[in-house]
Amino acid sequence: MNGIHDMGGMDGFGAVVPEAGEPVFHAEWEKRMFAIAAAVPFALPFADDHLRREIERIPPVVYLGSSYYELWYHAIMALLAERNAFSPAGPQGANPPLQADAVDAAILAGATTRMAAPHAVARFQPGDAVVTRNINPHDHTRLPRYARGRHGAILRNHGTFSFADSNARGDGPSPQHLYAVRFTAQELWGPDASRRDDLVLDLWDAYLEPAS
Amino acid sequence: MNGIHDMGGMDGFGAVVPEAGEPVFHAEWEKRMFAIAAAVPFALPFADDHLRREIERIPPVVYLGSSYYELWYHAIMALLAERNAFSPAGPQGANPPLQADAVDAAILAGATTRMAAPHAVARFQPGDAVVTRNINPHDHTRLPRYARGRHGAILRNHGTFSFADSNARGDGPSPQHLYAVRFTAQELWGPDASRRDDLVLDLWDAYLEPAS
Amino acid sequence: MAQPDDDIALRVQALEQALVAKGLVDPAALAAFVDAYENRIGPKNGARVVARAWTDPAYKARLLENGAAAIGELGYGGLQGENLVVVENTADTHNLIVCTLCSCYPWPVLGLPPVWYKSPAYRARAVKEPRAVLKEFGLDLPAEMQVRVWDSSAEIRYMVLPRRPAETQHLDERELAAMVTRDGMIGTATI
Amino acid sequence: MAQPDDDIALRVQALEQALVAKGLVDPAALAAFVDAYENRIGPKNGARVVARAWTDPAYKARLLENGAAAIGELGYGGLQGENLVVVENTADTHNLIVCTLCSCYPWPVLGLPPVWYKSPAYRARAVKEPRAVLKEFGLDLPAEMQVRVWDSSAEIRYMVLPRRPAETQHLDERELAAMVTRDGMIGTATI
Repeated sequence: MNGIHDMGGMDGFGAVVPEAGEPVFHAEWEKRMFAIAAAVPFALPFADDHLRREIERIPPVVYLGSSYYELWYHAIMALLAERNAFSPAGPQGANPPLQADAVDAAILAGATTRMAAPHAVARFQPGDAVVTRNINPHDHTRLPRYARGRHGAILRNHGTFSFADSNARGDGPSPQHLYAVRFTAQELWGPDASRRDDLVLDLWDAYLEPAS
Repeated sequence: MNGIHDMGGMDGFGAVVPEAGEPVFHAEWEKRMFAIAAAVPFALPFADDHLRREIERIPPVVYLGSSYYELWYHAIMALLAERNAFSPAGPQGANPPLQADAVDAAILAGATTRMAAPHAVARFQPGDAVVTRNINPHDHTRLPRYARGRHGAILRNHGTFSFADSNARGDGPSPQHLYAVRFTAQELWGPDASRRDDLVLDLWDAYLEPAS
Repeated sequence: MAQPDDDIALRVQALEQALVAKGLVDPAALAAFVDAYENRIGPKNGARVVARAWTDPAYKARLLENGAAAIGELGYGGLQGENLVVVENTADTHNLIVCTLCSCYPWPVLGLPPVWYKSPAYRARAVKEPRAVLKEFGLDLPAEMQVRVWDSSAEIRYMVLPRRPAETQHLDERELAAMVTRDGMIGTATI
Repeated sequence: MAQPDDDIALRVQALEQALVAKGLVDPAALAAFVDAYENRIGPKNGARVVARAWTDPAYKARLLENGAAAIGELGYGGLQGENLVVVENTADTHNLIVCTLCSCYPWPVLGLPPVWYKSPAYRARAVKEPRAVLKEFGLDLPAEMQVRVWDSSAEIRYMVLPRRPAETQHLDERELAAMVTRDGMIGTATI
C-alpha cells in the first residue's frame, strides 16, 4: 500500500539527528515491547510480513507521531486481535510459550524466509535489463513508490524467498526469486542526481518485466 | 518538493467523511485567518506560489495534524517573517492596506497568473504524445510524484502562465505554456486500474518531453 | 480538543492586531472578505450558471468555450476563478474535480471548499480510486461510463457541468438552479 | 512529553500481563531477549567480523561470498541476519545501508538500530540525497567516488565492510576491531 511508511524520496523531515549516548532502549516499556514482539511469534506464529502489514495500516498522523516501539505495540495488538488472543476461548492453535533457556538458541536459529521453490523460474539473469512494474496495491508490498516504472539491471539472484505481498495478504508464501536490482541515481531521481551514484533494491520476480 | 502535501495516490487516510451542516467557517478565528490571507497580499504582495511553498515546508506531522486554516497561519507567518513585517523598521515597500469598500471589486478583479510570454514557444500541440520528466526538486513544484515519468497526451493548451516552480523559489514568473495533459488510469496506477478511466493534469512546458 | 483550538484562536488574534498596528490590514476589510464568502459567494452562483447552460444552448457553448468569460456574464469571477474551465458530464463521461497538492477550488462559482475536499483522504484517493470515493458519496457509476478526474493543481480551476435530469422540461431556470448541488458541480454527485 | 510515555508504558504492561495470563509469553523469556540485545548482540560483533576480514584474506573472500555463513564462523547469526550480504567499500565505491519501508537492519552483527536509522528523515533522504545525509554525519565524499545505496527493504540484510585504514599494519585483529564503528558498518562513516 502507498502508505506513509513508504517514505523513500520524501522531503520535509529535516536533518538526521543522532541522539546523545544512543541507549539500546530508552525505557523499561521499550525493552518489554521489543521482547514481546520477539517472543509472541513462537506461541502464535506470524511473519514479519504480517507485522509490517499492521504497522503500515496505522493512520499516517499516528505513524509519524509514534516512536518505533509504539508502532510495534499497535501492530502486535492488531495481530493479537486478529487471532482472538484475548477472547474467553483464548487463541486457537497456540504453541507453548518460548522458555527463557531456549531464547539464545531461538535467536541464533533465526526465522529465514528463504524457501525452496522447485517450480519457480528465474526469469532474469545478472546483467539483464529490467523495468519495474507500476503496481499500486492496497495491500502490503515491498516495491517502493520511488522505484515503480523505473529501468534497472539485475545485479544478483539471491535465490527463492517467501513473497511478502502474497504472504501478508494471507495467500501463503508463494516463494519466488528475489533479485538485487541496480538503478542509477539519475533514473530514480532525475537529471539533477549524481551521474556516478546508484542504488540497489531487492525485488521479487513478480515486480519485474524485461526491458527492451 | 516531495512533501507530505503531495498526497495524490497515497493510501491510509481512511474514508472521505463529509461533515454535518458544512458551515463555511467553524470558528471566528477561521474567518479572520481566511480574511488575513486574502487581504495581506494587497499590502505586501505575494503570490499563491509563495503561500504554497511555505505550506509545503510545514513538517509532515504538523501538516497532517492541522486544519487547513492552521496551515495558512503557519505559512502567512513565514511569509511575514521573510519580509521582516514585524521588525521595528517595519516591512519594506508595503502598499496601503486594502480598504473595506474596495474588497468586492478586488475579489472580482482577481489576480490571474496568466501572463503574456511572447518568447515562449509552445513545444506541443493537442494530440501530441508526451512523457513527464522525472524531476525531484527540493523546492516547490506542481508536478506531482504520481505523474512523474508517465506517458500522456496533450489535450489542450491553456496559454501562457507564470511558472510556479520558478516564481516560488524567487526566480521570477518566467511564464511558459501550460497544457492539460491526459493520462490513462492504467498508465498512472497500473493494470488493476480501470481500462476506461483517465485523468487530466495541468502541466507546464518544462515538465514535459516529447514521447516517441 | 479545546486546547489547540483556543491556542490557534489566540495566535490569529495576535497576528491580526500586529498586522493592523503595522498598517498592513484594515479590520473592516477583513470583515468584508468574510461577509463576501460567508454570505454571497457560494454554490448558488454555480447553480445559476448550470441552469442557464441547461436552458440556453448558446450560453452553454460559450461556457464550455471560455468558462471564465461566461460566468462573468452572470456577474461572477475573480479570485480563484480567473481561469475557469467548465467540463461537461455526458452519457459516456463523468467528471470529478480534485486538487492533490493543496485544495484549489473554483471560488467564484462554488465558494470556499468544504472540509472533506481539503482532507488528505479526498486528495489522496480521488486520483487513484475515484470510483471507490464516488461510492462513498452514494454514486455507483456503471463500469461502461468513463470517469475522468481533473487534478487542478496548477493555474486552472474546474467546475463540472452536470447532466440535466430527465423530465425537467416544465421547470424554468430558477427551478432548475434549485436542483443543482455543490457536489454535482465537483462531480461527487450527478446533479 | 511525560503523558504519552506513561500511557504507552501502562499499555505495554497490560499487554504483557494479558499475554502471560493466556500462556503466550514467559516473562523470563522476555528478560532473556532484552539481555541478549542489550548486552551481547551489538556492533562489537560486526567489528570483530570486519577485523577478521581485514586480517584474513580467505575469510574476507568467504564473507563477501556468503555473509551469513561467514559470520556464523564467529558464532553470529540468526534473527534479522539469516540472509546477510556484506558489501565492500573500495577506493572507488562507498556503500550506504537504509531500509525505506521500515527499518530492516542486520541485528546479529550490529544489534538493534539506533533511533536515527529508524527516523523518517534518514529513511526518506538516504535514497534520494545520500551525499547530503553523509555530510551531516561529517563525511564529505569526493565527487569522483561512487555512492551506492542499498535499500534493504526485502529479505536480505546488508552490512558494509569498511576500508582498512592506512598505516595499521602494526595492529592486531583485536586492536583493529576496536577501531571499527557501527556507523562504519552502516556506511555513515568510513570506519
